[in-house]
Amino acid sequence: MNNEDLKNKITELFPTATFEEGGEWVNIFIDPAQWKTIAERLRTTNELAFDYLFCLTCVDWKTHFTMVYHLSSTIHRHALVLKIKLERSNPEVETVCDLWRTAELHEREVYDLFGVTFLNHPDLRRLFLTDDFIGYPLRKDFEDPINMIKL
Amino acid sequence: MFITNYIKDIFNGMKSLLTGMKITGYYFTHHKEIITEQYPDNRATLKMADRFRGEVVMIHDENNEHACTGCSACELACPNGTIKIINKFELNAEGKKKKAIDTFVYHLELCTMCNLCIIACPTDTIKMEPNFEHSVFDRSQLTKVLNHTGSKIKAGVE
Amino acid sequence: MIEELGTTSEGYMVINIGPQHPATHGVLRLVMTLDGETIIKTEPHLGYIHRSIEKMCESLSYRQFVYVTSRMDYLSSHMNNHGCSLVVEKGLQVEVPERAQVIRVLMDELTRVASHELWWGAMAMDLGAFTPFFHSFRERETITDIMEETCGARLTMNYICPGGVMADLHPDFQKRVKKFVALFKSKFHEYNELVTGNIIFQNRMKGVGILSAENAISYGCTGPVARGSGVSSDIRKLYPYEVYNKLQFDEVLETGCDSFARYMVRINEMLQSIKIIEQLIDQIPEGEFQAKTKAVLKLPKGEFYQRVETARGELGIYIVSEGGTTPYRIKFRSPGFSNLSALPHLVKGSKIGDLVATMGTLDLVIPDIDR
Amino acid sequence: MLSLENITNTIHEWLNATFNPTLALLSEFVLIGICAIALFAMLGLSLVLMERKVAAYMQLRLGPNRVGPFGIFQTVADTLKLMMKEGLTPDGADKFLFNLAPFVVMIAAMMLLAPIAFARGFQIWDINIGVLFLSAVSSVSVIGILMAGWASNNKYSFLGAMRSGAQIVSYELSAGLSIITIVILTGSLQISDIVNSQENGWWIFKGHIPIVISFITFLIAITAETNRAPFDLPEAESELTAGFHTEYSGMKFALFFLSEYINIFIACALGATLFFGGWMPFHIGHWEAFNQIMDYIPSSVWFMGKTFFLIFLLMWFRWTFPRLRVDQLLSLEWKYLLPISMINLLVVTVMAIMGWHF
Repeated sequence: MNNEDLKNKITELFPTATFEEGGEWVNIFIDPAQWKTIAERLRTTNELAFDYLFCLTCVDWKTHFTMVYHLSSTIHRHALVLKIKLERSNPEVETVCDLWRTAELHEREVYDLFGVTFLNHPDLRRLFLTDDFIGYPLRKDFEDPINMIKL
Repeated sequence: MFITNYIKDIFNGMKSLLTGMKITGYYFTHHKEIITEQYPDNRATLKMADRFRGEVVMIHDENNEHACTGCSACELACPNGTIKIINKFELNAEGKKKKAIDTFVYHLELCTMCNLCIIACPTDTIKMEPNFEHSVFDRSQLTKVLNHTGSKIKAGVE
Repeated sequence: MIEELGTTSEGYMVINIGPQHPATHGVLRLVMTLDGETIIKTEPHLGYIHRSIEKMCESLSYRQFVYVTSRMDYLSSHMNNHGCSLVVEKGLQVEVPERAQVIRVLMDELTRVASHELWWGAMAMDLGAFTPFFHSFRERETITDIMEETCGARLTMNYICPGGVMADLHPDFQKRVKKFVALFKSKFHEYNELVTGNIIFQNRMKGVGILSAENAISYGCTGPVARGSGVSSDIRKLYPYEVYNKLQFDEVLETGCDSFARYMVRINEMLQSIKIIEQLIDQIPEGEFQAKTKAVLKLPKGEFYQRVETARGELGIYIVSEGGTTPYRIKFRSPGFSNLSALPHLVKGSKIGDLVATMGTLDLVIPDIDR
Repeated sequence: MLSLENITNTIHEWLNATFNPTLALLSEFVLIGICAIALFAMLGLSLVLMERKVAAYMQLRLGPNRVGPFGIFQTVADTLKLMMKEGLTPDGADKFLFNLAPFVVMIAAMMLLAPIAFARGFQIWDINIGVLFLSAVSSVSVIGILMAGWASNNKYSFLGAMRSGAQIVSYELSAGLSIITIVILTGSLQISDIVNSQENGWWIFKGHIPIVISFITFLIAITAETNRAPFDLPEAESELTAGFHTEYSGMKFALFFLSEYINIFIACALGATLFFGGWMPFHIGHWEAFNQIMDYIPSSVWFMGKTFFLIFLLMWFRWTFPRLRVDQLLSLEWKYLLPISMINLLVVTVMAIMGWHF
């Protein structure tokens, strides 16, 4: 499916999704509340069959967070970028590790470095940092005066 | 048939093991294949590749002159803050104030030999030397001053 | 908190494999629950070598951040640099001269062979055979010598830079690569005789660490791990970059789904890489080795994603740019991280010896996982 | 012709002529003790060096070459280092058993030296159940290993010890069965009888294919019993760090290390005695002239040559093969070696009764 068909199909399935121009793939913004149902549809709909989540990350925009999911299909070889805006004070989003198993570690990484809580995640703990670490290093406002090396 | 398979298994297994032993046996008897380099002993003959990046040095000619203008392009290009350039102003022949380097500080302990400073240098003053024996007893010895004492800028380099 | 190491209430034994353990080639730590020798549960604990490269890159310019990525997956540092350069070139819309493209591909394939050589030796060492490690280093050393001569370093080369490559090829490059190819071909049969055909080795590998195609996709496995399960995932074939679409080579697929299939994929991949090198080595086009780029690179506002095939699988580089000289956010989708996530599933219910064999075939490089 | 037999006889006669018989016997004990310990040290040092050199040459390396010419003092230096090192005892360990274990292993290895015939007439104790003694005492060392693994209070050690137990107990069977084939042919358990029975040819040549099969079985079994690769599961370093001796350091570790090599030597000496005629030179039937020439080579050289050839074989195995998995180790024994050696035993028995061997 090329990008145009993909866009049409997605508008048909999820009328609430908004598109973002630019980039080589279709970028859509969706509502965090709908994310789980959309994810299930994307995974199971035969024409879409997004079975491969190849990148999961988060971007700190200072005012809000954006979860970015790069999805691809190993059958149709098309790709889709999903973005979810999260509020900065209490970022929460549904987990997708039951649909794409790779999300389990990736979501733990995002939880560790950004502090985004993934609801219903089976084992949401810090991945890289120790459990008693304070702060989320990849946030833009993270400061670590003790460990920073000044030259 | 069970028995034939059983014997065949044993036979094939033994054969595969003997093939492996043939290889090691070959190398055991052929000492010419040994590839060990006896490092500290072969120091005299050991030749590093010309491009090997071991440390940054500043090129000085026989008159103890270099081409560094103190533009600090290398300092900006360095991702680690390895290079620190301290400039001074000196009077040239016409009595005008001119910027020149006082000290070119190079922190070898921070350097990752990425070659970015060499590329950034507009006057090709610094280059990479294939020297790899950097071990010292004290870390402070790794902080080096690259411009030699009493050296000055070559005439005609801007 | 680090959980109590001891015995669980069910009477299972909890032991550590790593962070300092001969089976983990780095600082991977696995906390395993064992019933006798049988693994009940495996839990990876990461972060022992986490340098937060992503955060570091946010303050480095587009020229500088490339070198950091050599330290990620240090065994395929060329491919990492390649990916970074490609994504910057994609943003800048720079056309790389063909000579640079060919050099890059040649270097990639040489690195791939070197990486697989090291893996092969380390894999055999995991299984208790020490000799293959030294044998594989003989060929690997030839490659690192070539790298040293042309790129100036043996492991973290930092040779590929945005716009092309850092320096032109060394005059001896072609001669030495041909010599290496000849050496490799004359010694390759030993790999099969010493390890692949060995009955003990085959018994250790066959039927161990089964990863079905469906799971391989779901766990996001790429590279030889996915191809061992019959999942076509070679970026060089699927989304060709540089001159890969003009080359004759096969994507190695095995359908065994077990450790042996993954092993065979890598063994055959070495041959494919040699095939690519042979095709290119006599046809390096003349011309510039670097495109003209500005001294300070500025990516336009937007998002850029580029994937390359490293020796371990698909490396994705996701750059969010705000139009400045440094990336706003950068994310490395490293192949090892996803491949590792399949490990607990792969070793469940098998013996400790199988854990070592399976971990060996995943070819984990810990700095790649921890970044 | 200088032979060890003459030396021992001279010493024996001189002692008996000078002192009363009790004192002579006692001083012989002391002499033998000194000899045994010296032999121990020499064997340990030379075998470790040999292992390193063999490994190095198979791995395209030079091996130790810094301490002394060709590195021959490397192992001496290592031994010195191990002696200087602090012998740590872990806090949670069972201190008594932990410290006892290396000595148990060592004593078991030392006792095994007694019935070995090193040369013509050079044997500490020609006991009439020599072979039985050897195979019985060699399994005592497993107690030391189990002790070490248990007392260390370390999970790797524990797993290693358990593996070792399973391994040695099961491989004892096929080792025993392959030894019995020779005992059947010879009709005696005494080492000297077994050696003398090979005066007109070694059993490996006289005994047709069944003896070759039992030799191979024996070789595999002793590789497993001495915990060497590909059967080094008790100390599988990529799985269990160092297995049963993870917690040992300094001299206690050195004792484990040394006893491993002594065990290899004993096992190979036994193999050489049973299948290759021990110190018996290479004789072919009644070719008197040929046999005479062979007799000129001293018997101790024959014995050591054969033993070191077998040791070399074991080292060759070690530096070629990957390690087996624990279940494969047991299935190899119970599914392959044991049935084969049982059938082989039957064949040899028939052969012995019918007198088909040479």
